[in-house]
Amino acid sequence: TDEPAATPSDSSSAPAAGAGTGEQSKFFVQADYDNELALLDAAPTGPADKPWEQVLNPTMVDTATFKKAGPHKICFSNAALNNPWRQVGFKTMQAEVEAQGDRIKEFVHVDAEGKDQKQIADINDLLGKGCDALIVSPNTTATLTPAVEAACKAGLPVVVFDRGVDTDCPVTFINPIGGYGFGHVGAEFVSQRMKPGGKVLALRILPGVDVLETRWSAAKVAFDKAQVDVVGVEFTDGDPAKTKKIVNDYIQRHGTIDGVWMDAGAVAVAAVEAFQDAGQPVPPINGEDQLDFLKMWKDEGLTAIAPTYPTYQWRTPIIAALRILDGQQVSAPWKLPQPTITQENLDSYLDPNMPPLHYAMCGCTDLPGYPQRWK
Amino acid sequence: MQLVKRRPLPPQLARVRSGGLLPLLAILVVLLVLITVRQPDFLAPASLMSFLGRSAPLILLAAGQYFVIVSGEFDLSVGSLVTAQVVVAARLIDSDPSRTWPVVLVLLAGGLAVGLVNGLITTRLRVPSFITTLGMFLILVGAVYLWSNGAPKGGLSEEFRRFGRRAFEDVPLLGRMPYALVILLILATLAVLLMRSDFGRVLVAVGDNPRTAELSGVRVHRTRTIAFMLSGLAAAVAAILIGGYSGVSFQAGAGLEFGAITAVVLGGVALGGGRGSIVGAMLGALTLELLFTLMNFYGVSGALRPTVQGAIILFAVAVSTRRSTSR
Amino acid sequence: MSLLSLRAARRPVPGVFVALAITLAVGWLIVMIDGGQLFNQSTTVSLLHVAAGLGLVAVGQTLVILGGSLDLSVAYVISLSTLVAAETMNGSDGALLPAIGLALTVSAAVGLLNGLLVTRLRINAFIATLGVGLLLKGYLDNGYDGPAGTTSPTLVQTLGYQRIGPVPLSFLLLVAVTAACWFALARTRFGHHLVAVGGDPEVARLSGVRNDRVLVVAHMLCSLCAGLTGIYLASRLGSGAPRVGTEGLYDLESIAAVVIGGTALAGGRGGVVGTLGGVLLLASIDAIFNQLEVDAFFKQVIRGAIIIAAVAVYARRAMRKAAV
Amino acid sequence: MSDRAPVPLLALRGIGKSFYGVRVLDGVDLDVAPGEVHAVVGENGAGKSTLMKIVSGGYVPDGGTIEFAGRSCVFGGPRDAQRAGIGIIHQEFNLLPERTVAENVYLGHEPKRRGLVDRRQMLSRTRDLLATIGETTLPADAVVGRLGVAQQQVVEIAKALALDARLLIMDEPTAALADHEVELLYGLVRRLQQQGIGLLYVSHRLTEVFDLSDRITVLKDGRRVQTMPTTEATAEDLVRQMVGRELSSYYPDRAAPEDIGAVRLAVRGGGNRKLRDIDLDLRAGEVLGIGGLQGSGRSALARALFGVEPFTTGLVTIDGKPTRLRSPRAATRAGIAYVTEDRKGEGIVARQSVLDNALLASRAVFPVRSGRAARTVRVRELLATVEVRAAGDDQEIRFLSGGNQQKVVLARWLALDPLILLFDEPTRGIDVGAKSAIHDLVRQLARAGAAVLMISSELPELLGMSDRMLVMRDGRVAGELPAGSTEEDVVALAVGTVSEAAA
Ligand SMILES: Nc1ncnc2c1ncn2[C@@H]1O[C@H](COP(=O)(O)OP(=O)(O)OP(=O)(O)O)[C@@H](O)[C@H]1O
Ligand SMILES: Nc1ncnc2c1ncn2[C@@H]1O[C@H](COP(=O)(O)OP(=O)(O)OP(=O)(O)O)[C@@H](O)[C@H]1O
Ligand SMILES: [Mg+2]
Ligand SMILES: [Mg+2]
Repeated sequence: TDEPAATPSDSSSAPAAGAGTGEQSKFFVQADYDNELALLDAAPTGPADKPWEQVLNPTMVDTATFKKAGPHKICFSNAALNNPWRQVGFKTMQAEVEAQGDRIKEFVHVDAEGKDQKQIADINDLLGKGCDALIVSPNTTATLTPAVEAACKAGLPVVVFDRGVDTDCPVTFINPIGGYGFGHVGAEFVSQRMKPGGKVLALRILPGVDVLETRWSAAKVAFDKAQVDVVGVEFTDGDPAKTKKIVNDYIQRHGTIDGVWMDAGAVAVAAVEAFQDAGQPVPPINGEDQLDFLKMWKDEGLTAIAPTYPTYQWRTPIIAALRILDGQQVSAPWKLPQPTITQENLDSYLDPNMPPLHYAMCGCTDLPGYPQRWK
Repeated sequence: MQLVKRRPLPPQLARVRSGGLLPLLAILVVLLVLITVRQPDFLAPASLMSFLGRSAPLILLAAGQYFVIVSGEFDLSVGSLVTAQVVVAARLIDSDPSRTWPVVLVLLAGGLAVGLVNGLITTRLRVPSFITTLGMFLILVGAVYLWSNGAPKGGLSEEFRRFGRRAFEDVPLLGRMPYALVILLILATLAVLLMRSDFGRVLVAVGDNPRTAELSGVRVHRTRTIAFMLSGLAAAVAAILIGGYSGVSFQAGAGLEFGAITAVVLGGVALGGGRGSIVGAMLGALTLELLFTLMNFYGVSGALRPTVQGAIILFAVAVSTRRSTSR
Repeated sequence: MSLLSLRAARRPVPGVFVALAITLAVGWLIVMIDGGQLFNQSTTVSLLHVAAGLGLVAVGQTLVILGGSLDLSVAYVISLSTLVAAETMNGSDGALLPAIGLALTVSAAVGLLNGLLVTRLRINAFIATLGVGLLLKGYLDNGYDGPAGTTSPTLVQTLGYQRIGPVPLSFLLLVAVTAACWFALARTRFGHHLVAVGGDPEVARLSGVRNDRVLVVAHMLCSLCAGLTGIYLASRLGSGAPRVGTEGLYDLESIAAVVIGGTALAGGRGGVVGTLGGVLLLASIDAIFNQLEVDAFFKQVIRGAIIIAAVAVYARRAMRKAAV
Repeated sequence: MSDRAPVPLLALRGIGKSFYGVRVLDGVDLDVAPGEVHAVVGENGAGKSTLMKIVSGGYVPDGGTIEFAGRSCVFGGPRDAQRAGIGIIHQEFNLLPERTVAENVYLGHEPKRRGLVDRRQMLSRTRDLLATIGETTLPADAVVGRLGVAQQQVVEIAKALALDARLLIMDEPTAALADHEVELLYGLVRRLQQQGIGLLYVSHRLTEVFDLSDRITVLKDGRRVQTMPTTEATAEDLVRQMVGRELSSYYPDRAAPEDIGAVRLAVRGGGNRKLRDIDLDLRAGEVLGIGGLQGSGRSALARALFGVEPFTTGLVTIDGKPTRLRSPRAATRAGIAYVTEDRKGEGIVARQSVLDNALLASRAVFPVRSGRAARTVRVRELLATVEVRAAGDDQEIRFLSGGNQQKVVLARWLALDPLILLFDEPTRGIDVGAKSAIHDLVRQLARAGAAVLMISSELPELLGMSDRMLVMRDGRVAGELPAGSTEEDVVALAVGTVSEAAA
């Protein structure tokens, strides 16, 4: 299991603060960073057409102790369902459960509504429900650790995905390469495509969310190395109106902005629109695999890239749980590949029939109920 | 015995009325000066117009909130109403231009309806409006997520987005004149006129002392309900402008209720009702928007912004309250 | 008119407990039909833990609301307190007491600030505490990228996870705090004065009550309760969490619990016992919906409706009582 | 303590106070000796209440000195004054409706035992206090909000007594009291006097002033006109000094029989929660007085007629047509106006201007699209007619004295040209000058053809103004009395010593 926040004081090893990017986040862990960047180029094992079953650098663990006859009751403690990414992911997970219908007799889902405290109570509550396996998508890494440990102690096979926990006890931790990879890909693209030493605006959603923090810390490293001028790091709360106002004011203040980096794609479209409304060319920009951005990218011919944090990872925990209950070996950690959408492969991901906030990387086209379930 | 003699009262003294707005105006001017020092071309017509245009939603929400607050109530549901309206609009229009106008009408009617429900629950069931609208806030957010399965669907037509995004081009002197600004000016004028009408004066009286108003023949319930409906209507217009400005998202209205209430208080309007002017409320909103812009121009670190904002709001409110409650 | 009717029905069972009983009975039935069990150990423990977290803030919130004020900064105070506590402890038991002391001191200081803004600068409590909340938010956003510090193991084992039968220690703490506040309201001058200030500040002032002092103390107590919630959460989470208060919606939920518990938002009427009932009601609804796996958004709709309905029932009753 | 102490208990020198640049008190000197009852009289707005609030710490004076018990004092707030030994019964109630009598009486200085509030002692002491005043039926744990106005006034008095003050200020303590309670108060004042407590007594009822006081100070326009021993004062002198002119007779002439027209408002068998079997005819051109004890249902009658708490049974006709008065608005539209007894709570919109207050009913009930200017002019004239004294008609009404506020409320209704007027204690807390102006107005309205129903607890006023009287008891009409009846007749009916048939 990787431990994103295990060594909080490691920031001394981070590169020196560059212009405008400020101090390195205490979330930055050099080893993890190096590791993730290496993974970007690693070749995955597993079926090529099923990235959600692929593993990067697998290290298999034995699960024979959890072997159990089916059909199973699988329980899922979810951090929240409060944004499109999680919605698409959860629908994918439900479809996967349906696809495995003969092996799963019951799927219990409890939504913590974004509250650490509630998720701890939820997990505790699930322990009394006779689950055969427990899947956890933690709301916050550090704070959910005790609850997950308690679940492990109860003898359940525990699968953690998306965000991790600070303990080795879960059978496996599933996630794509991660935040450093995402942040790095976007930042490298933006700094390479813009004029050297140009002005970059970094748009972030919220402070204090570990995944987003790692993305930014990797981007910071890239920007410092490329010696671009990061003129601002602003939080948008994921609010497009706020985003447009910020971008607008930055354009006015600096005349031009040469690149835009963001830690999540939610407001990418709004940022592009701000340039359009100001009558300026849209600079190199990164978004995510949300269809509204991909569509705009294609329609407007943007210079863009979309690193992803694929929603297909929501399929994997179900698969992993079933394998564990079969006593099969699984990789721990289970690192999924994290494809990047570029100009070259843009068309293959852009499905105009899906809703604008759908995520292209859902890996759901072969699942029951596609496409209606995701519309 | 002749006691009935005419002795006209002394003429109106100009002192009381304008006093309330002075501190706010001072703050407004200071902010403007600070911005222009940093960004001299902020006052150029083009950028000023676009600033005013994008501020229109908050100003309208503040005006709507003013009606409710001055009548002695609260409306915490406006932010969620804006979100709901934007999401509903996107789904109903579904990128089909021909549905634009019908949907605009639906939104306006929806805003009025939510206001009506808020008003009826508050007045007929005597639930404090803080609770009514807090409940409505939860219901609207929950319902809209439920209805759209957690992710907004459909899309807004370009025709719809025009209201909040486009402008009259080539206006003499000003250059561009955002539609949003035109809509704001019209509605603000209507709102000011409304507050000068019999209804407006009665509304303030209701906020001050509903018992007296009732016993003077005022239909207190109806008057307050209308205030809620006006707030709902303002939210609907704001939703149209915000949806137009920045497109669909669940964040469209997040936190706007606090923004609107803060603006109204900045404008010297007393929470609890019966005091303050609508112009003050709208200027309060403008001040708030200027404050955000100021922070953009001065590059206040993103994370520190709330602190700066909180400090300035506390300072401004303290200054304006100080003036009005001398004892 | 008989003289008896002049007397207050002395402390009747707040209506919220009736609602609570009905909710639990109906919920128990539905959950059973659904094939589950509402009152098994783990569900009960979870319910009481949720109630403990919300309850501690809500009891504090009751005090300021009784005094005619309001505190919207509690969510941030909670987050701040988790951090202060966990960072000071830094995983060792030795610093346990100083850390708790420090967390409570910091919380009380925020309460003092709230109170001074409300009384000295005469800023409406809604705006004053919203503003202080923003100040804290900026501090937290700027200073913390995520969870920080480590709660002392002893605290985690006791306050966080220790329980007696199905009753967590933290819930007992809540009961104790509620009892203390009840006692303070009923039997101390401060309590009497607080209710007076909430009922009519001018009457209180002219009667020789030092309104400002009373309100400042109430704000400090409210923040202290929020700080206590923070310490409890730190003991649950094992570390300090800069967003736990806001994510938990402790500001609005605590106010909702207070008014569901029958305290008038305008001040001067109500009490902490009702608030305890309100908290238990909200937590029970949560637990029942959890058992039924009701969609979180649907739950939110229901929660909104219940808050309105509960208060409407109180209003109805108050009206009928006034009509007698 | 001896009767004539060399040092006065209270010595005010040169007290001044301005509100928003308006001088309300100007260089007022005043002494109170221990055991002395010192009456302060003056017109509405003369500054009496302001002066009392300064003495009791409610306001801080702009200038002048306060010497209390030989030491010069600066009161930062009411608490300081209480500590020094000064208690006050305010003109407006200062009670918490949600709390019990005992909690109200001891608010701010609850008895303590081992650091905690001693509930039992609080209750028993309150009971003793109430007994001292002669009020034995009022439970100490009753919730104040459910008490009638008179009982609340008693609580207010008990609250002031609970302070064990050496100086007690009474600002119109009898405004809400019925006669037998006034008697009790008399006894109380005398007892306090004997204990050497100094009393400052403000009242518009000159009888009380003469009955109780040792000295009288007259205030006019914030200045002291004169202080004289009561024995040397006459009512005529006082009135002249207060008003600045002679008042020839107290009550205007009654209506001549031919002035009284047809029945305008009739009730048959009217009843609701508080009223039973009300039969009533109100004729155009007459003033119908309503008498009765506190709580006898007089206000309930006016409120029923105005649709506040409508009749649930019976029939109401206006000009012969059956009418349902379901709300104040409906009543207003039917031509009825109602001047309430609780001015602060139901009469004024405190933070709005005088003009807005006067226009309120017109705006609400008969909004106009055009002609608003003319309407405003008319209302300004009405304000002038009733002689409102204010810094301007844009002044917030809460800064006006009680009497002037009442005049504004009157103007509000006159603007609607009502045919039926219901006055509930219209002159409560109003000075003699304004009082007779209101009496004249009432009579003029009747002469102009309006039907007037007037509730009054002041028997001379009731007898002096009414063309006919109904006396109420226990929510019913106990009997009717013609003009020229005596106080005894009214009281007999009100307390029920004569049966209705005999009346
Ligand atoms: N707040 C109240 N709650 C319950 N009963 C009340 C209340 N106020 C008055 N009553 C009762 O209603 C009846 C009529 O009261 P009402 O006030 O009309 O009498 P009133 O003669 O006008 O006396 P007052 O001069 O005190 O107003 C009385 O029995 C009185 O005790
Ligand atoms: N808080 C205040 N702010 C401004 N003006 C005030 C205030 N209180 C009183 N005044 C003004 O001071 C003057 C004196 O008022 P005060 O209440 O002392 O009169 P009063 O003699 O008690 O009259 P009444 O007999 O009607 O009670 C009035 O003109 C009134 O308008
Ligand atoms: Mg007075
Ligand atoms: Mg009465």
